[in-house]
Amino acid sequence: MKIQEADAKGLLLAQGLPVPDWSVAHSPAEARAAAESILAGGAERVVIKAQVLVGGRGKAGGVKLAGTADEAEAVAGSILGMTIKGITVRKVLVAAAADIVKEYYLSAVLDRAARRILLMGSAEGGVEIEQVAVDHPEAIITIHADPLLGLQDWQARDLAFRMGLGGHLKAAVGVARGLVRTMLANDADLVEINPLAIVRETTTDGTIERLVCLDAKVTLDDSALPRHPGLEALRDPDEEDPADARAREAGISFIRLDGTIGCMVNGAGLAMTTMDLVKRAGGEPANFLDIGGGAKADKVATAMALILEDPKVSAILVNIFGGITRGDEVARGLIEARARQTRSVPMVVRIVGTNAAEAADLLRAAKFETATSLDDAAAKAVAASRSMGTSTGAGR
Amino acid sequence: MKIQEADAKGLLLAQGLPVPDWSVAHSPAEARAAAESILAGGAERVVIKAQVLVGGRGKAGGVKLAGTADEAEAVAGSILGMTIKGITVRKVLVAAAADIVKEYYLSAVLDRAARRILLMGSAEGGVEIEQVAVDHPEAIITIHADPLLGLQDWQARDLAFRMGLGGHLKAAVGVARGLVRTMLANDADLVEINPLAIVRETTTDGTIERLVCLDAKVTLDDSALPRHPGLEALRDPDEEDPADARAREAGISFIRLDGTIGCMVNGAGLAMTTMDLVKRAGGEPANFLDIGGGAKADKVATAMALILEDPKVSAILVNIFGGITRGDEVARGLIEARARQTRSVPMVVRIVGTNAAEAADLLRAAKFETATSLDDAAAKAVAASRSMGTSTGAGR
Amino acid sequence: MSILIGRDTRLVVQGITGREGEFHARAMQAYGTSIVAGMTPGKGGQTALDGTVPVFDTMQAAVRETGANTSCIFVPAGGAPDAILEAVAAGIDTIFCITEGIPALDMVPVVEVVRLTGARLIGPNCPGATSPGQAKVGIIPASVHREGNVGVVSRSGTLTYEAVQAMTDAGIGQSTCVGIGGDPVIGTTFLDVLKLFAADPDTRALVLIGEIGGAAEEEAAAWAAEHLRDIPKAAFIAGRTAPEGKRMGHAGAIISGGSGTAASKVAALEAAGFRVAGSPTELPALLREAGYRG
Amino acid sequence: MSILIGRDTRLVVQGITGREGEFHARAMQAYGTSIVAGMTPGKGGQTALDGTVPVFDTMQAAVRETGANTSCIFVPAGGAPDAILEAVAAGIDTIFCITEGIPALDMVPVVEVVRLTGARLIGPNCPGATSPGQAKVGIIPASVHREGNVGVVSRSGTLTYEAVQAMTDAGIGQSTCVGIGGDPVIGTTFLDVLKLFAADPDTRALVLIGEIGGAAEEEAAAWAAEHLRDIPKAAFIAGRTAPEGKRMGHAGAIISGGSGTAASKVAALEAAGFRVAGSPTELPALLREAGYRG
Repeated sequence: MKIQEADAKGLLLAQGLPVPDWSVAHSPAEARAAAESILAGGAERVVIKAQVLVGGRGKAGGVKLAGTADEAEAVAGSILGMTIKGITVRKVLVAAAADIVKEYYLSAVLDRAARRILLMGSAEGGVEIEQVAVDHPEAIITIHADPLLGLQDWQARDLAFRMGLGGHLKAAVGVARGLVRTMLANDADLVEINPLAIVRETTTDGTIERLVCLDAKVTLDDSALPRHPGLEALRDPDEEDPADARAREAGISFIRLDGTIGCMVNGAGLAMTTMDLVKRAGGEPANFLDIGGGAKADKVATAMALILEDPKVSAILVNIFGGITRGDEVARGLIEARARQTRSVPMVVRIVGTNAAEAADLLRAAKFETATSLDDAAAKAVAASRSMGTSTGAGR
Repeated sequence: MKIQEADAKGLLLAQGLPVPDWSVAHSPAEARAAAESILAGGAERVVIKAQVLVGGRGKAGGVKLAGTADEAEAVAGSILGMTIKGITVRKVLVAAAADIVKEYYLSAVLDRAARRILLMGSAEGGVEIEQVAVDHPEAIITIHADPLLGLQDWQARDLAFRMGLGGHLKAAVGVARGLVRTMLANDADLVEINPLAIVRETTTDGTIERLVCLDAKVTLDDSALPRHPGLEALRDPDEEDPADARAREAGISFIRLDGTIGCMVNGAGLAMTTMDLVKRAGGEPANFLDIGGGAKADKVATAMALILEDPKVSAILVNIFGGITRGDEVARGLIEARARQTRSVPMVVRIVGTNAAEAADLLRAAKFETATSLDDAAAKAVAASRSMGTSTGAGR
Repeated sequence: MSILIGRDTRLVVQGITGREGEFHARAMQAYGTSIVAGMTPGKGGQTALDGTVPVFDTMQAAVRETGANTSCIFVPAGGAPDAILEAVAAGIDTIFCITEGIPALDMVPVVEVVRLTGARLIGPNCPGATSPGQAKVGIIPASVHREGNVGVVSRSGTLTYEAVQAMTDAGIGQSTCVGIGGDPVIGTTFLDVLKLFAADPDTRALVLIGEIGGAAEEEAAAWAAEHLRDIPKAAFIAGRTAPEGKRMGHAGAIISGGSGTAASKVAALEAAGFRVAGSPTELPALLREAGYRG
Repeated sequence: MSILIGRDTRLVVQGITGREGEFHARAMQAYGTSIVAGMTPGKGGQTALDGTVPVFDTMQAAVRETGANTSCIFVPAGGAPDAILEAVAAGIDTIFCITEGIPALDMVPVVEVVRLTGARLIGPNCPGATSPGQAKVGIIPASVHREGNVGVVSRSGTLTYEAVQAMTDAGIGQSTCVGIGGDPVIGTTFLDVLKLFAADPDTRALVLIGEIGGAAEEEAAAWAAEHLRDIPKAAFIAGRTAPEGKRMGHAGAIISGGSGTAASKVAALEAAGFRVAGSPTELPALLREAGYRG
């Protein structure tokens, strides 16, 4: 699960990391009030950043500076409501604009291949790390936290020295350890600071330089959310498709795509394979849908409803290889779902494995079109979609 | 550092362990008030326990029951002020008397030989574990917490089953893990629950049995106290000899003994050896005193003052083998201390190792009696004590 | 012969008294797997599977009393990492963890301990393994198998069944089928399994079933290119048409940048001599084309 | 020959720019120890000991640039466990930790990591070791030593100096003197050192200096009884007159029950063929009585 920058900063702050103050504004007026307070505190300018869960908001014009409260209100007004990669901006973060001396990149990520937490740092901060990886791979410093002891101080120092942060050693060690702590405390897959920056600050004792986290990106391990009830609240309903939310609540993996053939499959690998075969047969999948293991009739009905909500869907392919999942349960769910459905779409059903015979009896009685091989099922679904496609095409 | 039962219970409670409520009373009136509140809460009797840092308080009459507030006041009055193994009781713990079904023993201790945390449990609780170890060693169940992962749940379950706590598995696992957590959170050498007890409790739903910690003993690692400022406050000034406190503040290891020859040595092993040789030469050491490494003149002066405070001391043996410690620094400290001292006691000084020659010059100029070998020094000190012993003996 | 499990397997089922554990234990026993013990804390002294299997409170007791050497874990996600560590400490050689939904970071220290002790963990979130005619551990439906000499390794669940069924239907039997699991942090990789197959005299051909995401297939292919040159090999990669940047279920199939794509996996496998199928149903024909005569 | 340190020792001093670190590094260098590097985070690029020793920010760099194989740690207690782990990770074989006051529980995972990696840690809270005429690592005063063939092992600091000085005064030299440290959790025990001495052809007699508390002396004696029968052996145990139940400094000498007493240690050592001295000054004579002719 991705969370917004402001929430990610909150998690970092809770682990004692140096994150400058921020406010979240849902309207230009709120942004103006936040800016007024920040400017009154001595800041010369404020930065206003769109809060969306997609990258590239800077390029899209979602990050802007303002020198006065008036300007902040206007800038916030221009950002709120804009669309970035299909997401409507509904809130902005307002913070004092930092006087940046130098920008760095630092992240902690679960390295699946090494089966350890990987710390990744670079003196080339503020730009996309993927681009740095392509242009200057040698500029990326990596170190694996010990799988049993966690990140050791010496590892953090080593990273800091190699990133060129030897002059801010203690602070850099604190940030590196804090990232890992944030990761472990919240079961995050990724905790990323970009930029981590040395900024100039004016205090009563004069100008000082310190290391601060200017941006933050955290993604959470969905499997661990049940044990972090507080984190579930950070899910942003503004950015979640209502269909996604329903799928999630039903325990279904669902991703809407652009094609016309709805797919209902058990198992992620088999679901992708089914999509591949639909495409191979000349069709386009309308979705990825994995009903998971041991799915019961009501889950099947929910899955069917999710597929049928998409007006583009002109045929449905059900492919179930029963292991834990019992074929007859799925068949019953399909029959029930069809009884309730308002839109008539051709359906090709293939159920093999556990209780396949019982399923076949039920499906035959209910007059479903069935298939035995997966290739055959894909071909039949594509053919059905084509015949429907003509009619719906005519209807448009 | 040992801490009182009530403080130990506080540390357990902070880690979520099941510890029944308690109060601490410094006077019979306070004990009465506590008992009144506990009896009003539905308890049939209260237990009143002397808070002293020595074992065997039960046998000594320091633990008693009371059925009424009057009785509690009287019992507290009889315990407060009593002397247990030389310690005057200045406070008591007051709690509801538990309805005990069965008592167990459970502790977590640092096992130096194995270099791991050892969990030790027994179904023979409520008695001294040392006695169980002698009478029924097979009744003691041990398991080492993993040195990298800590105590695993399966280890705690294994311990619980073998202790006969399978009927309270979840609670027993919670307590075992809690002991290790308490140990790690506070840098304790030992966390002991004796008895850990299954008690019968009456609730609105009827009678239930649950596992609770009825007593608690915690000793803390002195080396780690600097990083636990809150724990230093648990040191009980009532039970610490003022000389011990001064020694501790000066960084000196000091233990008063019954003999007549004061010893000032650098290094614990050498200090014990010096005591051994004093005894071998026919004398009795008045103390163990290790001034530590790199001792400066002022520390030497403090050590001298500690030794001279003991009226039994009739001779002093100073034995310094300079390594980090510089002999001339010690010699200067001795000269300074002698100038200030009000009581005249013969002193034999042996300084070898680093800067021994400079030390010898200083001591010669100041007319100290010196010795070169340790055996010789011990013999001279015993002889000096004997000649003094006659005179002080006559003076009594 | 076979890998991981076979006639010598003496299985203990951790969580045998749970609904899932009991259901699948029964199926394993029906297949002929020697289930010597069950383990559920607090149920020690009872029996399972109609009195045929003694249940123990601890793995230590289960191993001591029955000589179990393999375990299969059906414990819920919260307790599964602990169950793995208990199996390791009790001296179990081969541990299958079927449990899904274990938080990934919980597995980081566990796989390290497994590595340090030299035990083998398959999974978590894996369907288990079957050595047809000898033993079946996990949840792969017995009906898909046939005795033979092709080693199958896959990171998917039902896709594995599909592929194995296709082979069986075509008369091609398997030495062992292994599902390594699709979680982010797993105990045994494609490469590990290929090494085991390479050392098994009864495995005379290989089928690898991969997915988009990660580089485990590429890593395995690189090793196979060097060490498994002379053995017929076929493969299938799921997700060729999955759009970039979309997460396809918790198999963890994420495409990022140029690595982990179906194209890169197919290329690596083909370079290593695998014939890569466009559909699982093509695998039998490709094996035959590659020279397999089983 | 010698054990732990010798002519091949290439030493890196961790914390070389601190007061203690610099003072003792200078003494070690003066003794002839080859100090190839110093290490203090943030002081990388500087030099120490009058320009003779390069200082590095990390142990990795120190080892890479200088081939250091041994380290000596003078880092404060808060950072010392990390310093040990850094030395281990950098590939140092032999690590002496002089630092005192490290919380005991901090050392539990550290000694386990050291054990798992096969490195050797001496200490913490130890005075170090000297192989007279070859190298000195730590804080034992150089003046007490003399070249020879007696191996000395002790858990005390100044008591070791006393005993070694007595031997030197009597004309008996040492192969290596090792102070293992008096902390609750240490890396190397009496037994470990005896095993090293047993394998050293130039060690022809042994002196063990123990203290009350624990059972490390008894454990070492039991091994010596079997494996070191034919070598002259003498010992001294401090604390014969210490009252029970009193804690004598942080050497951790606690007497509890019947174990760890001076009497039990003396008995175990005598049973193993050690001649046990009543005073450190008697050690030379006892060695000669035991047949030592060095």
